[in-house]
Amino acid sequence: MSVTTVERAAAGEPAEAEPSYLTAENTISSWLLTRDHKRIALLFFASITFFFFVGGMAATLMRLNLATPEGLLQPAVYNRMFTMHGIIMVWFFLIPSIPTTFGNFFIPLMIGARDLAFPRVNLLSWYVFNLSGLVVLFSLVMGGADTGWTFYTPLSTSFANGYVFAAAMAVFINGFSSIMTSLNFVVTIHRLRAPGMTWMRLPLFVWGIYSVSVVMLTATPVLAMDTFLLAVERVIGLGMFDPTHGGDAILWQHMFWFYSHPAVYIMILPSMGVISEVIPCYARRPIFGYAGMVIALMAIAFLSFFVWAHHMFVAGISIYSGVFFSLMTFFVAVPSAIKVFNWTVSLHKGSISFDAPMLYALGFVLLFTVGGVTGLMLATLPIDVDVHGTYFVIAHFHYIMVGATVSAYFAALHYWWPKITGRFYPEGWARFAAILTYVGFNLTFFPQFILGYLGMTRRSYTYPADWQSWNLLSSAGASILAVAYALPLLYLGWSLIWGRKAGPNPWRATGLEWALPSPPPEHNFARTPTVTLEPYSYDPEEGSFVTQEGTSHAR
Amino acid sequence: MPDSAVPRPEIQFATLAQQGDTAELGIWAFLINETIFFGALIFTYFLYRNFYPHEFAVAAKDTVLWCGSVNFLVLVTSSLTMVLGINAAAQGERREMIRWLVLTCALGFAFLFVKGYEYYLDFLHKSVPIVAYEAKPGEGSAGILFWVFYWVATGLHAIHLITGIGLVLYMLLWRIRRGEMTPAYYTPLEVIGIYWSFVDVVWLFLFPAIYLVGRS
Amino acid sequence: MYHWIPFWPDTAAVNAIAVNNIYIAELAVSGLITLTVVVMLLWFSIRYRRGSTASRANRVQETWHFEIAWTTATLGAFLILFVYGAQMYIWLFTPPPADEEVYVVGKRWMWKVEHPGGQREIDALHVPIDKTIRVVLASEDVIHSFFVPAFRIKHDVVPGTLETIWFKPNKTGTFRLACTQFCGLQHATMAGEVVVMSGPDYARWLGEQGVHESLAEQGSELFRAHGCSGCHSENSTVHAPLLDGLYGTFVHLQDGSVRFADDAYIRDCIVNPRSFTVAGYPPVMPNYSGQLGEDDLLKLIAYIKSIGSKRESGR
Amino acid sequence: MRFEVDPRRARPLPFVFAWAGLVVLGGAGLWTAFLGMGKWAPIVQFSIAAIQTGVVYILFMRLKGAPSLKLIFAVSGFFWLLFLYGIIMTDYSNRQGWPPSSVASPPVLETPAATHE
Repeated sequence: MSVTTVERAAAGEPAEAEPSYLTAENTISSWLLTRDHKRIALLFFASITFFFFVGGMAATLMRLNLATPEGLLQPAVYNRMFTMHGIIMVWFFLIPSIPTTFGNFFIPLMIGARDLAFPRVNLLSWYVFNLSGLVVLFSLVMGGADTGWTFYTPLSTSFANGYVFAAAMAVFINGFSSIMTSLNFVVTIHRLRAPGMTWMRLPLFVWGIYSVSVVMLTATPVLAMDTFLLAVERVIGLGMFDPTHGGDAILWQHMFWFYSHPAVYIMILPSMGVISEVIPCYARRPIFGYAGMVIALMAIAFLSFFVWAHHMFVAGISIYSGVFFSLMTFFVAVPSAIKVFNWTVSLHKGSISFDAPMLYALGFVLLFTVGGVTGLMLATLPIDVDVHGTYFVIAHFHYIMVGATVSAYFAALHYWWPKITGRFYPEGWARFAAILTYVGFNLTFFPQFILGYLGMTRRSYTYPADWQSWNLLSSAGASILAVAYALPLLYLGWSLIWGRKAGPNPWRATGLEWALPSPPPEHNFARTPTVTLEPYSYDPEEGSFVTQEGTSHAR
Repeated sequence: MPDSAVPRPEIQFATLAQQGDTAELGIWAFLINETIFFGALIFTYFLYRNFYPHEFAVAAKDTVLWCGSVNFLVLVTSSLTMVLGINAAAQGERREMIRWLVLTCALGFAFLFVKGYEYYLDFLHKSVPIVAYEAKPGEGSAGILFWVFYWVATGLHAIHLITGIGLVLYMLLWRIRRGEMTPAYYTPLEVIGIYWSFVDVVWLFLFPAIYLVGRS
Repeated sequence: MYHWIPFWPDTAAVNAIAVNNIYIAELAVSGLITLTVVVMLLWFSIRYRRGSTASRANRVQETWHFEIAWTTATLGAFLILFVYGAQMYIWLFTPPPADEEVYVVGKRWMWKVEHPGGQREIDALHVPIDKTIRVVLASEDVIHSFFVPAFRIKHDVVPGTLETIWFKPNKTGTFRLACTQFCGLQHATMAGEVVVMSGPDYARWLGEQGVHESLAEQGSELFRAHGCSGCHSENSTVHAPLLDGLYGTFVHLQDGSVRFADDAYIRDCIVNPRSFTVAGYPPVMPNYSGQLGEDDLLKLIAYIKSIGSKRESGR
Repeated sequence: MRFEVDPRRARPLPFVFAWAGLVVLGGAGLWTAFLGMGKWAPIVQFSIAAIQTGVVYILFMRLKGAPSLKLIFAVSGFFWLLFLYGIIMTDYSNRQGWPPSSVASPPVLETPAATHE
């Protein structure tokens, strides 16, 4: 039912003869009107990289301001900066990051399909994403919103005086892009798998994207309705969240976090998929507990819907509700812990080489662990009561969302760079950047745990002078981190022209995507592959491996 | 019908049947999302109706019951004509298919017409928050929440219906005229029919939520 | 008792000691988990690096025993933490009988404090040591969050509702008071101090404030000025419930439900009377939302509370 | 030109019956609004809406005879709404002083020992 078998009529030619997707056509309209998932992935990559640096710019200003208690920016400017940093980083970088780029590029390749199920919808998704990006940039250029990325009512509806309407609309429109992309992935993974590619043979990256798509598809509409009602209330001055008319200001938070808590998992699940690809490849052994990893992914996706009010323990919700959400939060931590243990044990009896993607992946595991255990602390009710809204929370979610997710993003970028461009990246520089990221990140965010427990509140442009040393340390770390994040842009750009040419399978990996030439031809597979094996058939003893369609490669 | 009119499957599909099946799955995935979108809105309604039953009942007395009921009938009937149109497409009855689809479109426009007239009556009754609103005795300050819901819900529903009409017109004026809807492949119509019926379902819930509260 | 720990915040209340204990327990568990991962990661990375001669034979094939083992282990540990935390949360968020009560109103960008005796302060809160202090929180505009790091307590202040929290300071001194919910331009400066004083010092401080009217007396004046007394009195022609002795009782409402008459209930009744028509009374009370500020509401509540307790003590 | 008509698309009669049923159910809903059923009215009316939805989904939207995956997709939207409704209500159903018209769980009862020092 769910399987395609295509023997294209003119499939006699060897695959190498077909031009790659990069060179097939070279007009501007061939890019802007393309239906090729690989080209759309690159379009998304361009948009997302742009927004990453816009959001990063805002973060730089914030850290500059916080280097001294007196600050550098006007309070109004600082408030707008952290709001725009949050909005841009969450909706314009983290949520679309891995799914729209590597998901778009590699899902069809990994399941042996020629394209996503709805290529036009995929392209439309990119245009809608850019439209919402224009709206958010408009809001930013006009002066930005000053509500925090969470838009808590009634501050956002009646009291804030920035461009809240534009920012909320940007989020609303952005939701359509998420929905279109995730819908495409769900249907594609259900319907376009190659023969033999059963569910338990899917690479874990595909599972990661599948679980995240399900979450996006079911959580985004609630946020859409929520921001829509917010926009209505902002424009007409009264509405569903208006306490002066008997509305409940906390309802906004419920509906917001119904989306935005799963959104945290939207950011982390694809990264987990990436790490599950990278670690077996560089450890040269099968992933430890494939089925457990799949169950854990789906369990996280499912449980993520039951934990949202842990953002609201002190918001005035019923205490019984608080207890329930705390319990569910502990539950969702269990599959996350399983994944960490499985990744770690996946190194056991491997034959590990420490290339840049592997360094990023190991960094991911460590940072995710720290983010995870502090998440455990935040799930514990009395500690959350204490540190809620302080830098402890900031540090915690940056460990997950920046430490872990962005590390995974860079791991994926380096791991698949030869496949996407056909060129190697410079290994030495990449290792240096990976280590620099890890050092800079910890230096930036670990002091914030201490600041948080000391009681430094988030979203404050100033702080008591006796906390300056920690803040200065954090700002210093941020400058290292900025270099570490900008560095790949330079050497990857360099490698586009001067990089060494890569063969089809430079890492000797097992996925179907490596069976294609690098860069892949326009329509991927000339002949639909038949899958005979589960993924990750590496053998550390022999140094050999078997790709998923059954070709074995000796050392 | 000339053979060239039968479309070939797109590059990522093996057969037309697979393409059609996938498209239908796509619209169902989209409806998951739509269900939750409207469901979240109706949740806010349930919540506030639960908190302020008296205020809601008083405020909702001014809704125009006959408009809502006529529109219920119109929309349910349009769902039927849509289905009959697709049946005709499946049987290759081109003329009949066009007739039913035109009727569907007309019913869609009739709904919008009645809705527009109802909006006009609401304006006369001073039920438009901010623009023209007068709190009725007994509805307190919470009664206006009902009217905010009313405008948001009916407005969003109307936008969905307009989209549906646009899609049917696109079929009539473009795809069908070019002879692309054949018994071998009429999935676009099938997909639009599913969407159209969903818009109908939304109204099934809005009808009691808006018009029946506060009668009796 | 926690002073020897570096980078540790002030601990100045009974609540804070409890939170400190659970925090230390969690730090230990977290440290253990992190350490396990780091040690395993480093050990495997070094031992099984490419080119090392360690044997790769007999790799674990049956993985599920291990997974079951650490699933149950983590689940068990987490459940213990959960129970420990949950019972403490319920304790923290269920105000015990109070020795002292203060009203705090959040307003952009200050904390207005009103003591029952009528003493008022801005951005400062004076409390006596070793007494259970109950804080009733209200907001005039947006959501604020009342946070005293040294007491480890925090609660959001949501417009439209009243929230109650408590603490019991056990150390004199001056501690930071902050707002942790972003509330607009000067959110960062919406801070103040909590001054914990010894009993006699506190009594002296109260006396020095030069106040003539207690909060309840001010409320009583408002009660008359807004015409409440026209209906809610024994010789009124309008059939309205008497409010003497109301506070702290259960009220039967028209729609058959029963409500406990606490601060929040009285506030709801004033701003949205139609939803709280008392059984046996006509729904005639006008709506006062928008006419009374949050501090006026608190004064009225203090007044209604005072006639409640007067009646009781008189009985 | 030969083709096979999808058997579910061959006869109009089931759809006409379904339509009639929907109209009758809608009329019944309208009728209940005037019976003065009090708090039962919304329950009855929304149950009717749910039945109507079932009819539309199964017949008009062709869920009858569809592969089970489509059925799962169709139901999962409502399934997720259950989470939204149900879990938010864990808060509203026993929040202190909220909702305004139901029994709030009584807090530890005390009247302040004295309002004046």
